[in-house]
Amino acid sequence: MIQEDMTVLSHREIADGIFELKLHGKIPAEISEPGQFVHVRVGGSSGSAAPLLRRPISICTADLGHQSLTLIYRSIGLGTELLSHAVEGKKIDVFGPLGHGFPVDAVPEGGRALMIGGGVGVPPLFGLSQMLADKGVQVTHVLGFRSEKDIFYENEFAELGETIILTEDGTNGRAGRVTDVLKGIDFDTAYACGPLPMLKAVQTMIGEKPLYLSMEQRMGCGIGACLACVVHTTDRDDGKGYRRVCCDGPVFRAGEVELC
Amino acid sequence: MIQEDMTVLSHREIADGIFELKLHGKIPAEISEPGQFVHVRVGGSSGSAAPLLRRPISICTADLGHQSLTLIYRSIGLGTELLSHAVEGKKIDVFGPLGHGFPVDAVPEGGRALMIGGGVGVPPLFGLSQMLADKGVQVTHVLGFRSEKDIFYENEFAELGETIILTEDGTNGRAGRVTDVLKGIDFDTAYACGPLPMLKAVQTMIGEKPLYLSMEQRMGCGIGACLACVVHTTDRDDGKGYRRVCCDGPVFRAGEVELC
Amino acid sequence: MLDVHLPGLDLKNPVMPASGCFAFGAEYAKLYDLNQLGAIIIKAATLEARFGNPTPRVAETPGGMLNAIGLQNPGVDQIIDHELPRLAEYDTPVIANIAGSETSDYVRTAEKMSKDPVVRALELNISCPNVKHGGIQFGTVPEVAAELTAKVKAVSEKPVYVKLSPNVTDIVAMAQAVEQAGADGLSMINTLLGMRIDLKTQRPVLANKTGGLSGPAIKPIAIRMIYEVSQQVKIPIIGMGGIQNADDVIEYFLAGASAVAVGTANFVDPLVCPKIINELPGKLQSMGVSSIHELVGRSWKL
Amino acid sequence: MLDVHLPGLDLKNPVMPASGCFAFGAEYAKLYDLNQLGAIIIKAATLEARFGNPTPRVAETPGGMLNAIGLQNPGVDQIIDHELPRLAEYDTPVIANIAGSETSDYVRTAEKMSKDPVVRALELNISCPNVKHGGIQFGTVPEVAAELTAKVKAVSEKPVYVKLSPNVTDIVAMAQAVEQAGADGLSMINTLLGMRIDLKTQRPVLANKTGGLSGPAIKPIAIRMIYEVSQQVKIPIIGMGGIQNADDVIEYFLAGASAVAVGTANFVDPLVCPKIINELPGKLQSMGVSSIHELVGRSWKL
Ligand SMILES: Cc1cc2nc3c(=O)[nH]c(=O)nc-3n(C[C@H](O)[C@H](O)[C@H](O)COP(=O)(O)OP(=O)(O)OC[C@H]3O[C@@H](n4cnc5c(N)ncnc54)[C@H](O)[C@@H]3O)c2cc1C
Ligand SMILES: Cc1cc2nc3c(=O)[nH]c(=O)nc-3n(C[C@H](O)[C@H](O)[C@H](O)COP(=O)(O)OP(=O)(O)OC[C@H]3O[C@@H](n4cnc5c(N)ncnc54)[C@H](O)[C@@H]3O)c2cc1C
Ligand SMILES: Cc1cc2nc3c(=O)[nH]c(=O)nc-3n(C[C@H](O)[C@H](O)[C@H](O)COP(=O)(O)O)c2cc1C
Ligand SMILES: Cc1cc2nc3c(=O)[nH]c(=O)nc-3n(C[C@H](O)[C@H](O)[C@H](O)COP(=O)(O)O)c2cc1C
Ligand code: FES
Ligand code: FES
Repeated sequence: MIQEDMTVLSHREIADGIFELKLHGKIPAEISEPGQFVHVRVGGSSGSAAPLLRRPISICTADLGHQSLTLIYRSIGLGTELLSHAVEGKKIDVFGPLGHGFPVDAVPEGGRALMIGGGVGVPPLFGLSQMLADKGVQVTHVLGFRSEKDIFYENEFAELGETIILTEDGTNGRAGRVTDVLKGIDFDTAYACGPLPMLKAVQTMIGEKPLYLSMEQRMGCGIGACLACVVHTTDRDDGKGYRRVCCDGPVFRAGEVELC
Repeated sequence: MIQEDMTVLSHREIADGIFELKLHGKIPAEISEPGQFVHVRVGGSSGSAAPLLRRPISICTADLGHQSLTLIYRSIGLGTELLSHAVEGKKIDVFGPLGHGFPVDAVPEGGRALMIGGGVGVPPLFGLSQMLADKGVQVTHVLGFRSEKDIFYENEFAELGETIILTEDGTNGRAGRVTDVLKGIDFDTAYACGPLPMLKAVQTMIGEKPLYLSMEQRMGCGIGACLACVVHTTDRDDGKGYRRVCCDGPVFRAGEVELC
Repeated sequence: MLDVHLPGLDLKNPVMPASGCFAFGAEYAKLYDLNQLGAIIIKAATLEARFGNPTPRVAETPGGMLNAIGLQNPGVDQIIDHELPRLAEYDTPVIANIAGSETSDYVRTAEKMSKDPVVRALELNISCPNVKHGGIQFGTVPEVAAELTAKVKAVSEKPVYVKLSPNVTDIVAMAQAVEQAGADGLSMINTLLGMRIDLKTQRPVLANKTGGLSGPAIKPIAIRMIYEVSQQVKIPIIGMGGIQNADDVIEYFLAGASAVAVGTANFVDPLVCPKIINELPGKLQSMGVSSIHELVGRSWKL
Repeated sequence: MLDVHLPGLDLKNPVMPASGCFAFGAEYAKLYDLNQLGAIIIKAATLEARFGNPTPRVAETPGGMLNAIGLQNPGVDQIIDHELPRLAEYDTPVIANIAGSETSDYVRTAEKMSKDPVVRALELNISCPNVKHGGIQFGTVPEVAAELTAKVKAVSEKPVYVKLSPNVTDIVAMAQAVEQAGADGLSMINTLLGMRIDLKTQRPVLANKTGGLSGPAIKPIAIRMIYEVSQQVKIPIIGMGGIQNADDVIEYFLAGASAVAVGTANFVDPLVCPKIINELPGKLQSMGVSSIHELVGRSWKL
């Protein structure tokens, strides 16, 4: 967990308003699991007051050899819009890696893993899938997007294993939502990242099998100190009664915390 | 008086912490007198809150043919430090030209003009001197700087007419202050721009002859609406009793307003 | 779509420059046609001419600015004789901000001002933090504010909007007091009392030491106050504090404002008022709203 | 050069993380040695455990942020048993922030907390705007604040610093009331009550609707209040509100603070406290100051 000014190696728009940002620095060496995130300060030129807070972005992939990591984000508001203007060679203030990611060991040797992603919930699943595929796990991806123009990394995922693309408006892949296709798929462990309604639907459908979910919450500190990002535990007898998304998560085993 | 995003044509450090910035746009065509200024918004990327206010900077020279103007400024605080990072091709939000400058016609045909400048008060005198020289006025420059490293445009001024450089620490030119050398100089009209103590001393020394002074004040609007930048008139019977530096000035005839 | 109708004010749109940030319009009239504006709130008028405070009068702060102009103005008679005739040329309503040190000053200024045909409403500035006498007191004690409001109402030929100070413990009590005293509307908020110290001189930057904080920094405070007050009063609110764009205007309406004023942002972008007015219809359309009036107080009505 | 000596607190430097922005230190201890800090003000403790408010609990604003955490904490007993022992390992003094809904809660929490040897002083949080009962009232009525202060002083074995709310008409009256009631020092300021409305949902961003505004945006208000209060009380002030760097610390000292706390800036730059502490000696040297204490109140003493 370090704070450093990382250098932009490359930055490109890979789908409509969705950017792939490769950064160079010391943070990659600290990453322990796929699904961890970094906290990015944008527009923080000296004395600039806004945006004040950092923005949490999942680590998509990390390359230890090249000391680099890749983020994929949607330009959606004040901070991400400013970030989208970053140019090659520029420095960006990054704090990370933060939180707990997806447990790679939760899939048995030679087992099957199912990855379910929606929109900008897809990026951390790519790094996860790479690692699982590397250890010989058979990976299946079910990725939902709003429309054809929002799709990214389709080929990259396909190279790792079976990849089912869905769009809500049917402009590419199957029309519909990720939950429409889960029924037929066989797997030992599932991982999901995406909007809350998707996570809820997925949790209901998956039922008993192991499922890990990556959550989002508005954050302050990103390291567990401010209690901005809490979620209730489902177990009412849990000693604390809550978890912090930033440091106890963002990935939780399904059922550990309330989805709301 | 227009507001536009001007393009940076060139930007270089010409003395210690002193920058020359050439900008391209429509504002140059609007300039009526040397000594007018522009109001520059720096770091104003979308939604950025600080610095909020614009910064007043004198127009050094304007080139109508090339639709360009030159500013010379010292990087001294939050805004000018940010400005100093502007790179060629970048856009900068400029509002101007503002205010009333130096009256070029205040020197009789074939007369002599004396220009007295201190520090970053020197730049507007250069544009003035160019125009006076163009109309055949004999120009003399007395320019004071703190130290050798702060001097700029020495040769440029020398090309236009006699130029006496002074440094407070004697590291270049004569040691001392501009007022030390005024005694011997013959002239019809004098123009001065620099720190307030210098303006006061110059006003006392010049006495009866016509003298025009460029003043500084903290500004809000820059166009006369907020009354942030007022100075008292010396004439207690003056109808208004005050002048606004931004629009009635920044150049005043010596004696019109109080120097304090 | 943008027209709003408030006591005394039939506005083609709800956007107006805030008092003290636009003088009497002459300067901005060089940049754009003032007929585009919903209304113009002119600089505070006092009974006699005032020079105001010594300079420096402004200082920048993170996301905001401090000012201590100190009610500089040529006095109500000069304004009526020399400033208002020029504004008569526009079909944009004028709201006259009035201030004073004593109740009697306020009353006489209000009386004179409200008689001028160009003036459609008064904005009673009980909250200017930059004057030594009176001023601030009127704005922080409900009973005192109510009494002043009643006296001004008694002489005014035009509706009276009372401009509230945010430097109080209970803004709702202030609002209710002036409503009961007959105010036709509220203006919220004036500036927050602040200070900046210069590290070089080691003294306050402003000659007046303290000044009024305005700009984006104070927007969350204004929004909270309007949200609270609009639920407790029946009179309309002109909202202000840090408005920079059309989104901010919509946020003010959702909080409970029925019109807005733009102050500091005029200094940042001299064309900000017409820009906002031009952006608003598109924003409303994308929200599926046919009249901006529908948005008033939606954040608590929903 | 940096050491300051206040009631109960002999500090190697005057910089401490503010309550609620540093939890109980465990998280930031992973980033740097907490021994570098002047002191640590821990998260508010209440008599019983509290979960606090629903999420979202934070929202960004221009130059600031809103929070409505709602005093989430494990309760005073858990804090004493599980959090303080870890802090005993450092030679950095701990200041315990205490809060409650009723006077009796405050008194019992203060009593327990002040007995712990790790705790060198209490910070009485009479000003948290994010709790429904009590809280805000204690912080806005001088008599009520004074009574609470006196009762807490009566049971506390350690000096008591009262943390004032800026959401009041007369901050000097509040400060004088708690000084007379026996407060050993003041903390200024807590957050300003604010709100942000989400244009998409058309409702307040925070689940709690209103929240406390902190960060650079509020610095001018804090500076003004400390400037006013420090001239009217004899007890020292821990200053806070928007501090981001060593220059800000010096501005607080010039205004009248004798120590400072850094809140929101920890989220912006997790290493901000040690960075400020390292920058301060150079700044003081360049000002020709041999002890930071010399700067206290210089803006009005000069
Ligand atoms: C653990 C985690 C991982 C994430 N990973 C990614 C990713 O890989 N790619 C991606 O595109 N987005 C990701 N997000 C969402 C991303 O953080 C938000 O889109 C971003 O913060 C929006 O900032 P903004 O300034 O553009 O928007 P604004 O709406 O202007 O932001 C205002 C404030 O709200 C916060 N905020 C807004 N939306 C969210 C959100 N969805 N979650 C948390 N805070 C929010 C911002 O951080 C900021 O403080 C992730 C969020 C979390 C919590
Ligand atoms: C009419 C006029 C013409 C000027 N021309 C030049 C020029 O050609 N070259 C040059 O280097 N400087 C010039 N200045 C001074 C220049 O405006 C300031 O140096 C600059 O505003 C400092 O901004 P900052 O953000 O770097 O400093 P900060 O100290 O961070 O500024 C804080 C605030 O104070 C204001 N301020 C600070 N110093 C001054 C000052 N001296 N005058 C007015 N406002 C100030 C800033 O505008 C800003 O609002 C001129 C000033 C005026 C009024
Ligand atoms: C330079 C300046 C002068 C002001 N003068 C007045 C005034 O004369 N009367 C008044 O009621 N308010 C005055 N105000 C307050 C504004 O009208 C407005 O209420 C406040 O600035 C908040 O809006 P803003 O953040 O958009 O500036 C002044 C504000 C500024 C910045
Ligand atoms: C997330 C957050 C939680 C806070 N919790 C507390 C608290 O528990 N008790 C308290 O007295 N103040 C609390 N505060 C207020 C801070 O201690 C501080 O007074 C205020 O934020 C101003 O300082 P800043 O601008 O540096 O943040 C909290 C502030 C924030 C941002
Ligand atoms: S963001 Fe601060 S505890 Fe999670
Ligand atoms: S800066 Fe506004 S009147 Fe001069």
